[in-house]
Amino acid sequence: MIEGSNNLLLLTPEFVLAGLALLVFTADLIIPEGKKEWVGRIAVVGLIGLLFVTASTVMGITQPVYNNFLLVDHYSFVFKMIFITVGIITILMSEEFVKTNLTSQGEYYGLVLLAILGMNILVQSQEFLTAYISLELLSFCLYVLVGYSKFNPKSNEAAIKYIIFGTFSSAILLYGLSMVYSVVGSTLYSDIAQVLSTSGFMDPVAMLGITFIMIGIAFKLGIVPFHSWIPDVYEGAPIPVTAYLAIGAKIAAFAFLARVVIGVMLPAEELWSSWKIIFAILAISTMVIGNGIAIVQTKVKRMLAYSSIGHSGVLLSGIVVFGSTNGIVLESLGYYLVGYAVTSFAVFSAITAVTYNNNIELIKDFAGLSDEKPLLSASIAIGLFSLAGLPLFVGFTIKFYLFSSISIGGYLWLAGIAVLASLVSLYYYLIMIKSMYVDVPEQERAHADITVRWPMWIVIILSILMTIALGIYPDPLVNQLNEISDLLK
Amino acid sequence: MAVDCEAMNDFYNIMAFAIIALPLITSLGFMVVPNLASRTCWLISSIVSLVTFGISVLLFVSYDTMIGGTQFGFTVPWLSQGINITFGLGLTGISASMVLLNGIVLLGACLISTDIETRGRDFYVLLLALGGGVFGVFLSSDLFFFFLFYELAVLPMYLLIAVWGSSTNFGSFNRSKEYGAMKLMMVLVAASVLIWIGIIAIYVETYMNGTPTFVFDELRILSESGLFSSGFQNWVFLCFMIGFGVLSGLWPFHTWSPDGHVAAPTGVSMLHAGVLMKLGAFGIIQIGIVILPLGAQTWMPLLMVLGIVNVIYGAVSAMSQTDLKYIIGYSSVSHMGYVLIGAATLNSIGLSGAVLQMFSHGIMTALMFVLVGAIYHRAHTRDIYVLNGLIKTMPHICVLFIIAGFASLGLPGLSGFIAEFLIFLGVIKISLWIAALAVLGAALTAVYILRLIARTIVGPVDPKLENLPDANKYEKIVSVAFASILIAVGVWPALLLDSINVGISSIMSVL
Amino acid sequence: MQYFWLIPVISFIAFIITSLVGNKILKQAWIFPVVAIILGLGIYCFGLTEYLQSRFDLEHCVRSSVTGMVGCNYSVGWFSAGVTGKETVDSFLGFTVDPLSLSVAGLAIFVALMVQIYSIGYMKDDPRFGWYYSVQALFISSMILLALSDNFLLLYVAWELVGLCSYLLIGFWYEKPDAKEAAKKAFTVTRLGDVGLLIGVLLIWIEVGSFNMSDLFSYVASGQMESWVIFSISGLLFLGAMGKSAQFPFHVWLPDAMEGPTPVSALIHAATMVAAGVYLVARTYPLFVESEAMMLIVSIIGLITAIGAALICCVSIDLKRALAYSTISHLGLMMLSLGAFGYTAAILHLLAHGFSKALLFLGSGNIMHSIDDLDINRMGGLKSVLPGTTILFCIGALSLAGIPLLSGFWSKDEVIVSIVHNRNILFAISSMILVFLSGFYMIRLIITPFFGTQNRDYSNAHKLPMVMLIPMGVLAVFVVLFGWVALYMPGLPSSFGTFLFYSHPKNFHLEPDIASITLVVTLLSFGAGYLFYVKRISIFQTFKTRMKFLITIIENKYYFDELYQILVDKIVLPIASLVALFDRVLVNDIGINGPGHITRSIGSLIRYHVTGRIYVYLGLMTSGMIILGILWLWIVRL
Amino acid sequence: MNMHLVIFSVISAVLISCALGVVISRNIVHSALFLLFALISVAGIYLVLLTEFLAIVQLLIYGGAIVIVILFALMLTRNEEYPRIQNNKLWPIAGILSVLVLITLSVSYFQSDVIRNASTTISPAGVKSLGSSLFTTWAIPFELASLVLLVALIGAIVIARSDKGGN
Amino acid sequence: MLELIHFNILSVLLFSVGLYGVLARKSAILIIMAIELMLNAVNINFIAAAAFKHGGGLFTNFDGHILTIFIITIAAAEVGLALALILRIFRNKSTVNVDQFDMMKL
Repeated sequence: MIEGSNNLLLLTPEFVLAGLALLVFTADLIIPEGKKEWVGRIAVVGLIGLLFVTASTVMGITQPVYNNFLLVDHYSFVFKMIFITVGIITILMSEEFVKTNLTSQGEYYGLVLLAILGMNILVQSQEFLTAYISLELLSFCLYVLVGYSKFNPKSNEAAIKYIIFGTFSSAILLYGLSMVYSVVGSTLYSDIAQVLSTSGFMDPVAMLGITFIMIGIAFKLGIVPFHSWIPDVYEGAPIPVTAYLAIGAKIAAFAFLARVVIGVMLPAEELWSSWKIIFAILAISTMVIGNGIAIVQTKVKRMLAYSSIGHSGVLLSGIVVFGSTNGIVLESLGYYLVGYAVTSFAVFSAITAVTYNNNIELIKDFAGLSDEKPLLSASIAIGLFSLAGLPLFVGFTIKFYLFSSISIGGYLWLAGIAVLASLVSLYYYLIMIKSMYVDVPEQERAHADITVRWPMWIVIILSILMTIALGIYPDPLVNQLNEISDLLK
Repeated sequence: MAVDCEAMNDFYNIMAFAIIALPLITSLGFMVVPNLASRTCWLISSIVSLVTFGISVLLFVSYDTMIGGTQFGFTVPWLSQGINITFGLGLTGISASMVLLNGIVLLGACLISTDIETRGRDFYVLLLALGGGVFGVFLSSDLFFFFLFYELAVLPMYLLIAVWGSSTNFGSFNRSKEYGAMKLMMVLVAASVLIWIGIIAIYVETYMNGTPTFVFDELRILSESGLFSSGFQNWVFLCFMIGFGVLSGLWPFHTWSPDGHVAAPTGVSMLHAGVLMKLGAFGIIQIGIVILPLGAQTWMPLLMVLGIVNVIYGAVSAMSQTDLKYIIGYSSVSHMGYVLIGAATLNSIGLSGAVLQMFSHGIMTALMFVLVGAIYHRAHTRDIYVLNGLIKTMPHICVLFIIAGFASLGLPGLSGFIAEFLIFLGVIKISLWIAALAVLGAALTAVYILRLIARTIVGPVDPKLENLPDANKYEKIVSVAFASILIAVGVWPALLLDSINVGISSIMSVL
Repeated sequence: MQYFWLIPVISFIAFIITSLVGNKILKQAWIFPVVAIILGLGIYCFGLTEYLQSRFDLEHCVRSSVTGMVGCNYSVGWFSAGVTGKETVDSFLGFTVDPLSLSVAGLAIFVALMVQIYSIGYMKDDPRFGWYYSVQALFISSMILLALSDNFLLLYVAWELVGLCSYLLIGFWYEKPDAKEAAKKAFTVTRLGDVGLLIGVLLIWIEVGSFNMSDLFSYVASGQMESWVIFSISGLLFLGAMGKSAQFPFHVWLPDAMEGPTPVSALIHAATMVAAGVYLVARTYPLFVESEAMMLIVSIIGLITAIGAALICCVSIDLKRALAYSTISHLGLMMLSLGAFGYTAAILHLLAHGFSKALLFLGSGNIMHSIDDLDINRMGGLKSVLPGTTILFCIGALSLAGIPLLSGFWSKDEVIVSIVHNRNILFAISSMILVFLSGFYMIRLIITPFFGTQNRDYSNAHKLPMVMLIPMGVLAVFVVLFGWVALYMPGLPSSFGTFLFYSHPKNFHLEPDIASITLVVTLLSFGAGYLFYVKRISIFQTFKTRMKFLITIIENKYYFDELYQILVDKIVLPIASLVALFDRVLVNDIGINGPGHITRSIGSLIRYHVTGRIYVYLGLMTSGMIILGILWLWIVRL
Repeated sequence: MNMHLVIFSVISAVLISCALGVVISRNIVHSALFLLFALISVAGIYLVLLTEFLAIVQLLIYGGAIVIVILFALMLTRNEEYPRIQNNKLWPIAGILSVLVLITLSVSYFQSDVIRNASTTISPAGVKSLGSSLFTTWAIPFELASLVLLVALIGAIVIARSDKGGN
Repeated sequence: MLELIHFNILSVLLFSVGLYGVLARKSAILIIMAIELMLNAVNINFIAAAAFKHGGGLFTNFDGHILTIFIITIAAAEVGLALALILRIFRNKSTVNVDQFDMMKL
């Protein structure tokens, strides 16, 4: 029968979210064509309400739910809060873009909400099938969102590539799962961990199964051999979706990978010790290739895509030291993800504001932005400096915290390479800043006709303030995050 | 009495915090307040820098040379989880004079940069951020914030040079301002990579030992208790030496500084040459020697040799430059060579000579850049073959340029001589030949300074340069102030040496 | 005695006031410096008399065991660096009053006063009159500081300041290109000399542990210093002295220094500054005496300089340059006498030469002032135009030539005596040649400008104001009287020898045989000069043609200037430009930009795999999968 | 007992050949039909494994729905070289890669002793027990699956709907 | 005798044929078909594992069969969405060949 508490109340955030999504879809039917942005506003209000609901119901409870398929604990609570805030900011950011560029605007917000639901459950799941299905839910929403501006061939091509890549990698993940299942007999992380950790257990089928599962997840995070889809999809997709992909999907994939590594891999020592080295090599190659190619990019979105690959390399290097430090790494990774999200929103929201009614893509087209739109260029510049890891912005503290925890875990050389990678990343961020601040635009007042409405203003100013505030005084946020590290203790 | 001294103490704590916070808050304020005319921004930033100058003088004066050690210190928990970083400030003997130097140069830089028309507001945002960052470096009492403020000081350099700089074409090669800015930024951040790795290595070592800390004093006690093995100290000190050496123009990595000067606007190159290059030497002394004495002893000969190469190489290549700013750039490379030698002697006289040289060279280069900036602003060229006989048209600028020139060649009665003399005394205890070469270096400096003065300042007036106006009000005030400081320190060096000696004595107790 | 430190301070204050307010009260700018000098002279005389009556206050004054002279030291702390536990260095602003410093300071103050009064008239209509006087005041203060300072650090500080003032004064008329070149050359050459001095001071500090001269002498006397260390330190100090006193390899700057105004050359390049080198050797005499080799070197260099300069002086056409070369030759003579243990003789000659050479330079100043031209060949028969100057000029010239009853004779005679006594015969003969040469060129400098035929109309020569003649008169009196004073000091039973001596006082006595030989040689030289220049006798003309080759070498000053010019242009500057090129091309473009280009090319290299077609990506993905699979199979089998 | 083996080998032979047909055939319609037959033979395999319910589900959904939809798609996307399809020029590399994957996986199966000594009796799975566990232990994934279908539905409509306007 | 290994080998064969199909085929629709084959290979593996290991070890309540059901549903959903996207791109670029989709290169 059903072990673990069947107290479904613990899943209220998910149920409320699903209800909200359905509400948004129905609201879309009612609201006339002209005022579709109200659908978005309903979604935002709903999400803010959801924030308080999750805070009240799930804060501080650690209990497996529903035949311990799902585990509601502080780790999932923190990531749920992150996903909901990311959702709020994305909807606010994309309101202007959706209004001018996309058809069938109502469903856009519904899909964003469902994607959040997929992420929430993905983080909570303790069992591979639930994880797979929530991963598919998230991916399906993203496939549609990527292909959303359907009259733009680039968006279609990106969607096609994304769906083919996505289904291919989920097929691989499933095949790995089937191999593990045929050896272990159950898809629960705890069961698999229990079987794998029996000493001397080195069954090839199980090992290959785990490898294929890891490949399926690595695809989602954009680790090097499986990263090729990211530049094309980020470039093709509409800007707010790219932001959502670069931030939401990446954090979700990373949380899932961390959950799997903690749940399945850590108990099995020899397995984890060899996987550590593989992860380290993958992390280094991701950072090198991510930052390497970004140097020679001329398009803004592609440059940001490769820089996000670089950042996932840094995140992976964080995972490498999971076993050897008592939890500091997880806390620093959490703080890194929050900082990364805030900074990327500063960059992406400003770029959305600049490019929403003229599809300029090249870095050169941003020339002279600082004269006409000082706040937008300031937001991009602050974001980029923070991504590069320069002080008084959150980028510096998160990198410092993560790299010192990595080197505490004994991988000082990995931290060294990561620091070098952030130096290389500074180079191409400076090229972007140079084009905004130093270069003279070809034709005069190239960016004059940009009008920025209040939702976009909120997002930009909020993200700039958070980037600087978290950089100057990170204590309140980090206190929040420190419980998630007792997962590793 | 106790209460009052307690009250006095946290009055100074607030002062120490205010001196960093004030510039940073004003720069953030400039960012937020919408349309500010660049003139008002100039006025506000000059007032703010005046206040910070006042505080720096107050801090310098009230630093009690009897007690020594870190005074006016306070710590606030900043990141209390995980790798518990605490935000702390403290003034040591050496940093007292450095804070004063930065106060003076920042005030000078703000006052004379009146000619910033395009986007004046952003210029002052970045300039004050640079100044605040440098104050932070000198005042911070732990490794993390030392590094944070150092990176903060490096951050605005790119935009300051790339947007407001000037590119010059030298016929056979040209140095565009973007190139200069990009090179400067990349080299400085590359140096910070090495420093970052060194800091993390130290932190990990303390973490493994169970006492994770970034604070200098605790690190000192730990290193005295033999925590850091000599092998560890060797490679970490090497990282610091190269990292900080790059910043202070160590020989193979020095090319960024002359190119940076050529491209940078006057105010920025004042702060950059005057103060930023001192961060490197300050870092080597404050972190390298104090925390890693064994490493310092092993790498001292290499630093000494590279320092002397710096001196001779800088002087010789300055001799054949044709651009005024290049000459001053290479001369500051050569003078920083003296500082490095002084630091490498690891004896108290050499070190106090090095710190005094840092101070006097800071003022000297800042003065030279004010004057060269003024000349460039009027004659729109810095080519020494084009400019000649300037003393006729700009007597004020030229007389002070001669004073600055003589200070840099080490004429007694000016601060340059005392500093270099102490460094020679320190070095001769180590090796006669290096001291001889260093003295020869001073003579070479005399050669190119005199050639410069003979070629551009004195001599018959060029008809084209007939009617150039002399220095404006602000340039006069700043340059006279700097020159009088040079003379004052030269005539009575005890002003600075007392606090420096106390600072050095706390360091020497380690060696 | 203890107020001596006031002299430099007062003139320094005068410097500050005149430089600040100088060009406002243009015409009266000379007041402060002159008043300061007069005050200084007053303090000096008071101190001198106090010293002569030997009213010493015992806790300051002590008879130094090494030199035997009584010296009073007063010092106050200046700055100290380093940690008390470990190494420390403490520097003091100290000054010492002993016969050597008294005599040199006296010479400096007195000649300075005379020159300053003279230049009121000479420089009257110069636009930068105030600046001239302020630098004069600075010069005097630093010269006195040099003379009085008792530790090497303060000596070096004063040494450099004196160099600075000579730079400023030589380049006073900086519009003239060759004036600024001369100033630059002077300062650079002396600065190179000072490198030796500075290293010497550093070595002393290493050995003795303090800059104080008395500590050095007691340390040397106690014999703890090895001989080669003594040799190297004294060699380095001598290097500095050579730079400042324009000895043989470093003499090129003095003739060019004549570009400055004539009173400046009179004060600085005749009496005071150039004597600093001799003063330094005299001040550190106990050190020099210890190493025999060093004494030999000093005398050899002194000899070479003396003879070389004397030869050039015979052929040089410009009056001031001729006087400059004669100064160099006399300085060489003083070094020679110091090298030949003639300590008192050298100082005596220094004073005598100071007074007479100053007189000669002021005389040439008069000529310059009246007819604006100093080319000897184009001057003739000036005695009718400037009768006073001619008389005074002759007194000065004859005293230097060594005519008895004038101070030059006694001092030169003493020098010759000490050379003959302490040095071998070669030196004696060469000193005789020297006496002949000096007599020869002195007579030339008297005859050709003043007594020759009038080959120019001096109608437009304007009158000399009295303020220029009085100081010359006083100097002339001094030149005459000083000889007697040197021998029979009034109030004291014995002569100058007892006042200033090394290790034991000894009385001057006239050695009749040597004195007569020198007198005969000088008279012979007068005759030869007279015959050569006035009568233009044929044998001298043939002598001139036959020695054509030699004379041209001498005329071009042994090609030293060209040699140094080649050294700078052909060697130093090309090296500098080579280094700059090396710096820009190798270190910068390859060293610093290199890594940038490498990373960029790696980036574009990696980018080849981005072809945009999906099956390439999927292929990449599956190959990654296979590699991991095989890796794990290998791990499992392991 | 070898009766099972014979049937299994016949059905698997049919399955593999139809799969190869899908992948190799030149005509796009032929490959669609081959796909249909392959899926049907997979249903046969399920029958061999005594899971009738799943065989029926396979037949219905794959055979009925998915292949039909694919045929529709083929019909709608006819362009000039409709029936002919070529492989892309990298097909030899694709072949090598898939063979390599085949080898690695099969080696791992043969190596693994857990697989080798698995039980040899096939235990049938009744529909009743399947149904009960589907709606009790696996309720959460079931709900999620419904949401996934909802998203796919909405997405397909939004994308495929040909409405006017938009750039 | 019929053992689990046979079924595993069969699923591996099917999987690699599907893989070849994905890598080699030019038309997007055929790639979708090939992915269907791979998913079927996965299903075979699951059901074989469930059938042979029923009762033994941790195998409880027919997990394998239920997994297959879920995989089939999601595969169906995925085909629907993929074909919608293919139609959309056909309407824009009137081709379905994958090597024409390379607008986004360097």
